[in-house]
This record gives sequence, C-alpha cells and structure tokens, in this order.
Amino acid sequence: MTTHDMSTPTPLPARQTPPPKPDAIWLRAARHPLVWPLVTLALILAVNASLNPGLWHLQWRDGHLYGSLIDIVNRAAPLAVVALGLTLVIATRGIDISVGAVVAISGAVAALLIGNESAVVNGTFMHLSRTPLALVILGALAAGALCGAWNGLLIARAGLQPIIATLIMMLAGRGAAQLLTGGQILSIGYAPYFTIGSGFFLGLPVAALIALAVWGGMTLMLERSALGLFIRAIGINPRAARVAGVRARTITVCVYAFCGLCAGVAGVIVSSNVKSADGNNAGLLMELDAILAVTIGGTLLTGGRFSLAGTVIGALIIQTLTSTIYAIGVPPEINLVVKAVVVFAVMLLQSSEFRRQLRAIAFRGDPR
Amino acid sequence: MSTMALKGRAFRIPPVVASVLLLLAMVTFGSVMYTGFFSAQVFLNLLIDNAFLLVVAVGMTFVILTGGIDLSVGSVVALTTMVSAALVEHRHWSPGVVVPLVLAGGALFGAFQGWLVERFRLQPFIVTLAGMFLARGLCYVISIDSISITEPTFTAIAQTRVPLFAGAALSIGSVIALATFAVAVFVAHGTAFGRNVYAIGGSEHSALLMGLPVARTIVGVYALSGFCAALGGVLFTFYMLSGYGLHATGLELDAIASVVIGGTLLAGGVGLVAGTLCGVLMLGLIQTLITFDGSLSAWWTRIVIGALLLAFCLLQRLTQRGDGEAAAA
Amino acid sequence: QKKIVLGFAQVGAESAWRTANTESIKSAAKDAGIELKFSDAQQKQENQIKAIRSFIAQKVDVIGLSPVVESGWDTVLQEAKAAHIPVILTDRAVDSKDTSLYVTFMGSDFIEEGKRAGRWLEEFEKGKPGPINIVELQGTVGSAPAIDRKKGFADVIGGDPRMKIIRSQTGDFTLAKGKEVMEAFLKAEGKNINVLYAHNDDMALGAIQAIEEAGLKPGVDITIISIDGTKGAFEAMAAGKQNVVVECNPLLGPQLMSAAKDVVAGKTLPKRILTNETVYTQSQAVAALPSRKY
Amino acid sequence: MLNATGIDKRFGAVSVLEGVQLTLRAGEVHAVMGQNGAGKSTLIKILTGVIAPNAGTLSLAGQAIAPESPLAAQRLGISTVYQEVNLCPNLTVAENIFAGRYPRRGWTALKAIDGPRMLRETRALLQRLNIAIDPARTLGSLPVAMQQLVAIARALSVDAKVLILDEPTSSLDDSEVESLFAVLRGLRQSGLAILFVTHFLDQVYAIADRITVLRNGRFVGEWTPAQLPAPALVAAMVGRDVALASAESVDAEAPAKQDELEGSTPRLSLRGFGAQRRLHPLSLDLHAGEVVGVAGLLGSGRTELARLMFGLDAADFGTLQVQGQAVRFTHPAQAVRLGLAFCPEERKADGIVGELSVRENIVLALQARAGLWPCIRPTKQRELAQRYIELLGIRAADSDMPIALLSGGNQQKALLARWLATSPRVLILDEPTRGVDVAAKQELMNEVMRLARDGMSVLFISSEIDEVLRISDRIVVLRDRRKAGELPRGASEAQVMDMICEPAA
Ligand SMILES: Nc1ncnc2c1ncn2[C@@H]1O[C@H](COP(=O)(O)OP(=O)(O)OP(=O)(O)O)[C@@H](O)[C@H]1O
Ligand SMILES: Nc1ncnc2c1ncn2[C@@H]1O[C@H](COP(=O)(O)OP(=O)(O)OP(=O)(O)O)[C@@H](O)[C@H]1O
Ligand SMILES: [Mg+2]
Ligand SMILES: [Mg+2]
Repeated sequence: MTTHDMSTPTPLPARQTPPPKPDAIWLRAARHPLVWPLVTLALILAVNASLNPGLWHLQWRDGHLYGSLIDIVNRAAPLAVVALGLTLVIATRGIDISVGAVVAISGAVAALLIGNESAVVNGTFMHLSRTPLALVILGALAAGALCGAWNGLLIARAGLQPIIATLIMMLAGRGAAQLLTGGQILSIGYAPYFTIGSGFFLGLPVAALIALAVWGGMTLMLERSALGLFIRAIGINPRAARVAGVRARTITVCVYAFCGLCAGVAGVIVSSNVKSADGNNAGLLMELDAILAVTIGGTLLTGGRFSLAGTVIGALIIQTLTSTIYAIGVPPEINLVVKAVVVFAVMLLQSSEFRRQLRAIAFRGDPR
Repeated sequence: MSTMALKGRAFRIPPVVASVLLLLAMVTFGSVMYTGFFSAQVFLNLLIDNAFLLVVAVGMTFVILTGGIDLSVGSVVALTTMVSAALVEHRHWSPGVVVPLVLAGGALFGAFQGWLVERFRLQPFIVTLAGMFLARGLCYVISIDSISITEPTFTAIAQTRVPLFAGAALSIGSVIALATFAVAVFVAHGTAFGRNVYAIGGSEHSALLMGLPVARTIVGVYALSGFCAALGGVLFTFYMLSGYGLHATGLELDAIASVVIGGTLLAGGVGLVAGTLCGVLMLGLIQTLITFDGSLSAWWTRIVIGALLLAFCLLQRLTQRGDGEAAAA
Repeated sequence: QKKIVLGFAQVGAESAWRTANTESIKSAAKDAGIELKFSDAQQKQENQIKAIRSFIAQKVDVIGLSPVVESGWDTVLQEAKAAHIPVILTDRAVDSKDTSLYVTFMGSDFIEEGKRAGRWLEEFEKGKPGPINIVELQGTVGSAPAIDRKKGFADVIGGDPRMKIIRSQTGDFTLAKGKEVMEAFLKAEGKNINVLYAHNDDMALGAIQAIEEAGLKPGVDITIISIDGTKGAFEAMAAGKQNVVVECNPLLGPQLMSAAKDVVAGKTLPKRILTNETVYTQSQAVAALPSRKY
Repeated sequence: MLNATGIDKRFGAVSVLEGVQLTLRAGEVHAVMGQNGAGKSTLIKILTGVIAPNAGTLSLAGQAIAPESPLAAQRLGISTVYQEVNLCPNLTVAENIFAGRYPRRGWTALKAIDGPRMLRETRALLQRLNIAIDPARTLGSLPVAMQQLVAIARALSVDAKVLILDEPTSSLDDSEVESLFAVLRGLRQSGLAILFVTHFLDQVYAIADRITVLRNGRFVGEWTPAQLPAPALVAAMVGRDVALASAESVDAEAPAKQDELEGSTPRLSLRGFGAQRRLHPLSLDLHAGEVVGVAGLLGSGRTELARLMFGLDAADFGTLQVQGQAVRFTHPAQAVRLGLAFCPEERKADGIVGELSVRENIVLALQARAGLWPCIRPTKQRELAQRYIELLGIRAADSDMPIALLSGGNQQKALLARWLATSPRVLILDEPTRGVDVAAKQELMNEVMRLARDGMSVLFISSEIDEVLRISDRIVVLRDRRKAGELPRGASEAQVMDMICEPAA
C-alpha cells in the first residue's frame, strides 16, 4: 500500500512528454481532408483515360479549348454551383431538396424575360430579347433567391423541418416552373445569352469560370468574415450559438436564400447551355447529385464541418464518373450499378475507420 | 430534498391528436365539396392504395428515429417486384418459396447497409443512396422490360377482397399493412429494441455509455427497414401484379415525408409510429382530394399538393407552439 | 340529357409531347361538351391506379387511361368492369390477356415507329457503301417507348450488314441529357458517326446543339432521325439540321371524345383505333411547319 | 476489489495518464481527487471500458479484465455515473433508469416491456432516494440537477459490485448530497466498492474512507482522510501550498459600498419583471461594481430569472432597464450588444459548441457582438484565447483542440472566458463553479471580485450558499419562483437558509 505521510508533498518532476516528432510531409498531407476526394478523382480519371485515350486530348479550336476535360469541367459547373450553396445549408445542419426545382424556375424566368421576339437587323435574321440581358439574369437570380428565402423563413420562423419545407418547395416549385413554361420547352434564341452557358472567355468555358468565381467569392466571404464560424456554431449546437448572441435565425434564412441564389445561377447556366428552358425536366434529381457531391467532399450531413473545395471536387468526381460511363460505352441498363459500385468504393476509401481496419488486417499477418 | 412539485406545463394537444383532427377537417372539406367522397370505400381505398407506402414508411420510421435515413427503400421495392416476378413467371418457383426469399433478401440488403453505417461510421445518406442506385440498377440487370404476373396464387391474393360492412372491402395487402403497423407500434413502444432505437436517437453517445447494444440496434434498424421495404415490395407486387424496374420511383421521398409529417424529427429520438400512419393517410388524402376535384392541370396539381402540405404542417406547428425551441434545437 | 363524365388518368407532364396530348384532350372535351376529370400521375403507375379507383368511386361514365406501363392493370380494370364503367386506352396498350377489360385502344405503336425510322434509313442509304455507323439516344431506361423504339429500329436495320450501332446510351428523353451524351459520343468517336437515331425529338434537339458546337453540320455530316414530331423538330428540319421525323401523334383528344360518346351511346367500337401518322422529311416539314400546333 | 496498475493513456502526442494506479476495496468509499484535467474522468472511462488504455492492467476481484465497452463493464458488475449527464433526454425518467434491463412481462418470447411495473419500481426507487420526480416525465424537461439525480438513481438501482460516481454532486444542494451519502453509506455496509470523484473537500471528509490523488495525469499517493488534512490534500493536488480562503478574507472594504450606491442610476433594474408560469413578477437593482448573489432551492426560479433578463425567454410583464433605458430583449444578441453576458448553467446544451476549438469557443460571443464583420483575425484570436487560458488556468493541449475534449471543469472555465472576453458591464453567472476544482474556484471568485472592483456588475447564482455569502454584496433569495427577500452582506448562512426554506410570515 502506498501510504506515505505527506503534509508537504514533494513536487513532481515536470511532465516530460517527448516533443512530437515532426511528421514527414507526405504523412501530414495524407491527413489533409481533401486528399481522399482528390485521390478518388484521380482514380476515376485514370480509369477513364485507360479505356478512352482521347480523354487527355485538348485542342485549340475556334479560339477556345476543346476536349473531354473541358466538357467535364463545363458540365460540372452548374452542379458545383448548386452544391456550393447547399454546402452552407448542410453546414447549418439543414438540407435543401428543392434546388432542382429552383433550377427549373430560374431557367423558366430567364426564358420568359427574354421572350420569343425576332427581327431582321442589317439584313440578317436575329433573335432579340424583350428585356436587357442584365435584367434577365437579375430576374432569374432573384427568383432563385426568393425561393430560397421562402424556404429559410419556413424553417427559421415557422419552425418546419428543413426536409419538409424544401419538399414543399420541390413539389410546388416544379409546378410553378411548369406553369411558367406552360409545360413546353421554351426555346431561347437570343444569342448573347448563350455566352453564359456555352461561351468562352480567354479560351476557357464561361460556365466553369462562373463556378470558379462563386467558389472564390464564397471562400473569401467565409475567410474574411465570421460567417464560417457562425454557420459552424449553428450547425453544431444551435442553442449554444443563440445564447452566445449569434443571430441564428437570420443567418439561417440568409443561408437558404443564398442556396436558392446558387440554384438560380445554375438555372441560368443550364438554360443558356441548352438554349431552352424546360420546366418539366431541368434540374430533375439534381438535389441528389448535389448532396452526393457535398458529402463526397467531406462535409458532414450532421452539420458543423464543411469544405467548399471538397464540394467542388465532389462535383467534379460525379461529372467525371458520368462522362466516363458515356465515354467507355457502359450499356445503359447497368449505368446505375456502376454508379453504385463507385459510390460504395469512394465512401469506403474516404472512411478513416475503414482504412484503419484495413491496416489492422494488413498488419495482422505481418510479424513486426 | 426537492420539495417543490414541478408544475406541469400548459395543456397542449399531442401532435398525433392534432394530426388526426386536421385529417378529419380535410375529410369534412372533401365530403362537402365533392359528391361520392363521403363513402366507406373511398376511405378504405386510402388504405388499399397506400398499403405498401404504409409498410415502407413504418420501417423508415425506425431508421429516422435513430437519426438515420434510408433512401434505398423505393429501389428495394422495385427490386422485390422484379425478383418475385422473374422467379415466379420465368423460373416458375412457388410463391411460398419466393416471398420468404425476397423478404430475407430485403432484410439482408438493409443489414448490409446498416453494417456499413455502423462499422465504418459512414453517413447513412450516402450509403443508402448508393444502395438505392444498386437496387434500381439490379432491376435492369434482371430485365429492363416489365414482367406481368399471371401466376394463380399471386392473382388470387391480388384480387381477393375482405368484405367489411355495407359492401365496402379491404384488400389482403392492406390487411397485411395494418397488421405490420400494429406490430410496429408494439415493437417501438413495448420492446427493448424499440426503446433502444429511441435512446440512440436521443443521444447515441449516452446510449453507448448506458451500456445499450448500439451497434446491434443500428444494424437491426436498417435490416428492419430493408425487411419492411421488401414486404412493401411484396404488397406492391400484389397491387400491380407485375415486376418492373421503374416501379416505386420516388417512393423513398413519400415515405420520408409521411414519417416527418407524422411528427417525427429527422434528427431522431422524437416521434411515434402512429404519426407515420397519419402522414401516410395525409398524403393519400391530398391525392384523393385532387383526383376528386379533377380540374387541375399537371402543374397546378403539384402546386396544390405543396400548398396543402404547407397548410397541414403550419397548422400542426401552430397547435404545438411553444415546443418550437426544442424542435429547432 | 345528362352530361357525360370522362375520367382521364394521364401519365404526367414529363415532356412537350405529353403536354400537347393533355391540351388536346382538354380542349376536345370542352368542344364535345364532356365533363373531364383529369388526373396527373407524375409518371407513377400507382398514382394512376389510385386515380382510377377514385373515378370508380365518383361513378364517372367512361374512364380514359394512358398507361405508364403495359403490365399490371388487371386488378383495377376488373374493378372498373365490375362497376360497369368502360375503359378506353390511349397512347399505349395494356398486356392483359382478358381483352374485355377495355373497350378499345387508340394510339401509336412504338415498335412500328422504330421500324419506320429504320425503313426510312434503309431507303436513304440505299446503294451507298458501308459502313454506316449509328449512334442511338435511348429514352428513359425501362420505359415502354424506349424499349419498343429501340427494338423496332434494330429489327429493321439488323438485316443490313453495313449498318452498325456503335454507341447507345440513355438520354432520359430530355434535351439537356441528349446534348451531354452526344457530346461524349462526339469526343469518343469523332467523325466516325454517320447517323443519329434519337427516341424523341427533345434529345435530337440537344444532340444537334452538341454537333454544332463540335464544329460539324447536323443533318449533313450526321444524318439525324427522331420520333414524335414536335414543332421544334420541324423547325430544325426546316433549317436543314435534321433529316427526318417519325410522327407520333399526340392530338388524340377528338378521337377519344367521339369514342367516349359512342361507348355511352352503346355502340360497339373496334378494339384498335388507328391514328394518322406520317414520316416527315425536310421538304414535307417546310410545308407542314405553319400548321403544326405543338 | 477493482485494481488498476500502470495505466498509461495518450491522445495523439498528448499524454493524459502515466503509470496511474488505483486500488478499490470492497466496502469502502474511495475518493479520487485532482485538479481539473488531472485525468480523473479519463481513468474512469478506462475502468469502465469506454476507452482502452495504452498500457496497464485492470483486475476485478483478482481476475484480469479488459472491458471493451460500457456494456461489458456493466456485465462485470461495474455501475457508473459519468461526469456529464449521459442519459437520453427524449426518454422518460423511468425508461432512463431501466434502459438495457427493462422488466418484462407476458410471454418471454414476446419480450414485452412491463410499463406499469417499470413506473412502479421507479417510483419506489426514487422514493427510497428521497427524490420527488414524476417517473413518467421526459428527462429533457427536467433541470440539469434533477437529471443528475436520475443518473445517480440509475446507477444505484443496478446490482453491482463496484459503483463509480464521477462528480455526482456538482449540481446538487446540501440536503440532496446528504441523502445521497446516506444511501452510499448503506451500500458500503453491504460490501460495495465505491469510487467517488468530487471537488468538494467537505464531502470527501464526510464520506471517504480513502483518498487517491492524481496530478497532471500521475499518481501522487493514496491516504486515509485522517492522514491527510485539507491543506495537505490541496497541496497534494496542486503541487504547492495554497491558502484556503475563508469567508472573511475578502470582507475588507465592503460596508461602505452600499451607501455610496444608493441614489445612482442602477446599471440594470427590474420592475415587476416576470413571465407567466416561470417567474412571479419581481424587482431588482444591479449597480455598477456590485455583486448580487442569488440563492434558492432547486427549481426556485433562479435560472429562469437569468434567462429572462438575458432575453433567452420572453418576459410577459414588467420592465427591464439598462442604465436607465427601458429595453425589451427578443434575442440574446440585443442583450449582448448592451454589454450583458450570461454564462449558462447547462454547459453541454447551452454552452459549449463541442466540435469548435477552444479558441473559437472563447471568441464566439465577442465575434457575435461584433457581427459578421470585421472578423477577429486568427492571430488575434489565438492571443485572446491564450490570455484567458493562462488567466483562468484552462488546461488544454493547445487552443486549437476541440472544446469537447477538455475536461469538464476546463470547459466551464472556457465558457467563462468566452464572456469575460466581451468585457461585459453586467455579468450573469449561473452556477459558474460547477465542476471547478478548489484552487481554480478560488481563483475564479477572485477574478470575479476583481472585475467587480473595476466596475462590472455581477449577478451570481449558485447552489452553494457559502460561495454566495462570500462573494456577494447583497443576496437575493428566491423561493417558489418569487422573490422571498433580500439580505445584506454579512448575513449568516442560517439567515439565508431560513429565508430559503420557510414561507414568509
Ligand atoms: N480525446 C481526447 N483527446 C485529447 N485530450 C483529451 C481527450 N480526452 C481527454 N483529454 C485531456 O485529458 C485531460 C484529462 O481529462 P479528464 O476529463 O480526465 O480530467 P478530470 O480530471 O476529469 O478533470 P475535471 O475535474 O475537470 O473533470 C484533459 O486535459 C483533457 O483535455
Ligand atoms: N423549458 C422548461 N420546460 C419545463 N420546465 C421548465 C422549463 N424551464 C424551466 N422549467 C422548470 O422551472 C423550474 C425553475 O427552473 P430554474 O432552472 O429557473 O430553477 P433554479 O432555481 O435555477 O434551479 P436549478 O438549481 O435547478 O437551476 C425548474 O424546476 C424547471 O423544472
Ligand atoms: Mg472529470
Ligand atoms: Mg439553475
């Protein structure tokens, strides 16, 4: 028994934890949360390239870059924009399943604002716009932001659960988009509008540049302001955030409105790319892809932890996968099986728990 | 010691009762507005036509109560119809073998997802999303076309009606669904498994520290959901008498909506299986009202569904005001 | 005399073709003085079954049904039969063995449409040397028109050794997907592609954009065939960007209304009512464009 | 009975326990003492299978054990109350007590839970422990002290060989502690081994048979209470001699204050302030530089008063004036902007933002007051965090670690730091010393008094009357959600107790 009389205890020697060994760079890099999404992207690209040698083939054609990679980036742009907006919503522990419908609404609004007028100018037949281009874009974006703000109000003010509030928007919003288009595909003829979705700037697709800008703007906003801190606090413990004086409701409404705005941007990109607005099908099931992109990027659906860069990589992964399926000639019947297998593989690869257990199994046979 | 008896809070209508009242209000509205609406068969049809949804949503309730989600249910329903139809029609297996087989398959599929969620700490949303792709994809691997079922046992079950009163009747499927519902209510509130589900939803960490079998329960919950989806699939097969890869698209969303409209919190821990029945009836009733109206275009149909849902949820919130902080937190 | 009540269970509002179909039925009902109970099933068979059940409960005089899929209708149609409500099928048949469950079926034959597309291509390419490389944009996987249009087309061209379908992928019947898939095809196959066969016009229109953006001339460098005959396709043909469209007529409203009246009046109808459908080439398209309604 | 030797535990590069030993004998109450972050809770988590040690062995009744989960530990006969209330807030009290071992009825195959029997047994159990709680209530609707009682009841209701209690008394008042001790003495008699962690020295001497002291994750020694008088115990924990303050030590310049305060506009003034069903209308003034203590029993409405003042709940009647200006708070942000600060009682639910770092938790309120922009720069944040980590002696490996990984007492200190960082004019403290060790408590109180001297107004809510007495210039007593009266500085503990308990004549 260790009983020693000790009215004046002897001071213990200072705790001597050896200073942590500085890890090798690659070890530290391997712990970075973006590594696994990047590895996944590289793997899918490698599979694509091995079966489809044309993948890396980039050409300079008509004053811009041309090739599969450009297609992928271009196609991933609207998805990335939607997913970026959604990332913030998910970081507050919410969800928005109405983004697809909002994409359709904003496209329809743009098409309606442009209208279907044409005239012969200087001897050539031209489509005109009823409204100045800036107003067209503004209107479409405003429609998106409005839908998002409505979601936010239902959630933060009326206290509906996010999934229900946005489900309502998903149903009614799709209906509204169809109402706006009359259930038809409204074709858009006004050429300047096409720049957004299929134009090029400095040889790069404008849509991708827009996505880049949204990403950059958001990153800047989150770095330079306390928004990131507040959003994470709300996502982790809304009650505590409120007690600390964070305006949780206002921020929630703003975040949903911003998500709607992002969906609006995507709607403009999509409608401009396909030169038409389709109230029935535009953005259909986009919410699933967007949520998938967000999660693959390392954002937790339970709130609190998010990564914008991860989301962008997630969107690229999904689009690369889709393109790969098209490019290597997978029969359409098994598209979904391939997608499922890849998603399973991706999420296991990203699970640190899985990697740990894999290592444990690998080392068990190892006498070290 | 604490001498002060804690004063109860103000009397509040429990959410389920509020939902029932709202449902009754809608029925009254329908009966006044539309001829033929107020009849026993219309209400029984609500059960007949939503039997599979009820079963699937009941399974989903358990998953959501633990704080998870299962997006694969719609696809599992489709896969079940497909496998049943293929085995019964093409392989001529006996339904007595096929039905238990697909039920076990569904449970196994769910358990696999649950195992992934539990063992590797994966997010339920993506695990079951991948499961959704997989099950739907497997349907097309079996056949991309639909397979009609002409097997006599299936057709007999599909077309048998259990007569009740005044000429109104229920289908076998709806009777099975009601039985499933009753069992589920018992499991949720009367068994240790059910209470563990609630405990995990309340706080998974606490449940672990309290020594509850968390891993087993989580796997069990997804297995249960998979089983319910397969059972829903069997009911769907009775209902449609066909197997088809495009069956039950979007059913997962209807199921989730029913559960959440029924008052269950998506964050887990709070809600009743009985609420889910209300949710299912609510969705069915909205659809019935719209068909009875019959004047809405496709888009107005959607807008009105959205508006009615909104009205329902807002009224439900209104009857529970004061609970707001708790629900939002 | 009492107004006839017709309950119509529509598939949904998934495409412009469907919208034209719905419009036609609504306006024809108004013209014929028939009260229409319209239900939109959002592409779900279970919703159509629910709709039919509530039509039965409402005791409508006739039920019109445009089935999502061919199988699985026996139970509910038997209920309708037991309630003595005649059922008219439009657009798509059902595969019930018991043909007494419905009075008539009016609408197109998807396999036949695929065959027409194939026959036109045979004719067009007659005497030219091979190989003729075809890419196919399929409809939604598993949907009846996608399966049948693929089959009909394959049946016809299968006998021709020159013709080869080098790529076939689903474009979900939508313009955006059609464009995306075609883009991928063009990157993978380059100038190899001679013919595009799209299961509907929307996908063809998307593919045309992709072809133009790739610097090729649609309708010239790549022969384009699609099915449906919407106004957009006619405009594309008039502009020389598409070669042919196989019509699938959505304007079934008037025929449906007169059939409904006949059934209520107790007349017997033929089991199959054919609709007028043509194959339009570019020159015919220019002539027909001004009169296209949808 | 339970024996642990050579226990090491590391989290990453941080070593939390090093060569710790513990011998728990049957029929004794064994107190484990140590400063905040000394590793007591970690040791308990190792004993009960929540986490695995990096080295060391455990044995139970001579048999080596290695419990893999709390469930396994329970099966071995170890029953535990963890530091934070680890129960399910959405279940009823009865269900929480019986979770995992529900009474069954009917066919065994059906495994139906016998609900009525469960309620009956819970009621009996609670009665035995002298706790007045309705067993059918949902746990989450109870204040945290009651939840703690339920957790204790759960642990006591199991047939166990070893009972482990990690700071079970941190929210309880004296009478409850006394009845808990009565039960523990009974259990000790029947041969149970009881491990008990607390920061209250008087409780240790009241019940412990043996004391083990940990410091910095190391074993310091094991004594009987007789061998180790209080000053020596504190010295063993802290590693140096610390003068234990008595109530008189801060009395010096107090009496003059009252007079000089009369007349000036109070910083915060309540008139007929209250809310339906929560708090009967009351009036209260809070002057600059004044510490007002609030005393009362569990559920007497102290927390409600604080929440209403801070705008967390809506007040139904009366007025609230800040610096003579009538205000109506609808959101805490407004209160924060006017210089109020509120350190809440339920630190897990209302306080910490678990996955955020210590640094972010500390700057959260300051940033919330500043709004979205300008953002406090990371270097500034680190500086600020470092300052408070040193000032309050928060034991954190670094300020970037998630606050959830801090020990309970250190979380409490970090929360206080969050509010001190906003340099508030009015500081409302609800049970700020919960789970804080003796030495730190002393420093914390000194800090509060220093701030008050510099002009801050403090509302100090605590269940420990001696603490309230020591720090307050004035004491407000609440009973049954009304103000029972006010007592001036220097009132005796007996006076306060009288006012707390007896209905006013
Ligand atoms: N998962 C972890 N990762 C890193 N550090 C940890 C982790 N868990 C605990 N610690 C650290 O271990 C130390 C001991 O914590 P522990 O909770 O055991 O203290 P304690 O003695 O119970 O203190 P208190 O009296 O405040 O409850 C603390 O400094 C804490 O920060
Ligand atoms: N949201 C709530 N729901 C139900 N009851 C509540 C709620 N908030 C407070 N109460 C009740 O009001 C009573 C007064 O609570 P309060 O916490 O203000 O008392 P207190 O004096 O601070 O006691 P404690 O020492 O427990 O903090 C509590 O007993 C509690 O049961
Ligand atoms: Mg501790
Ligand atoms: Mg309190």
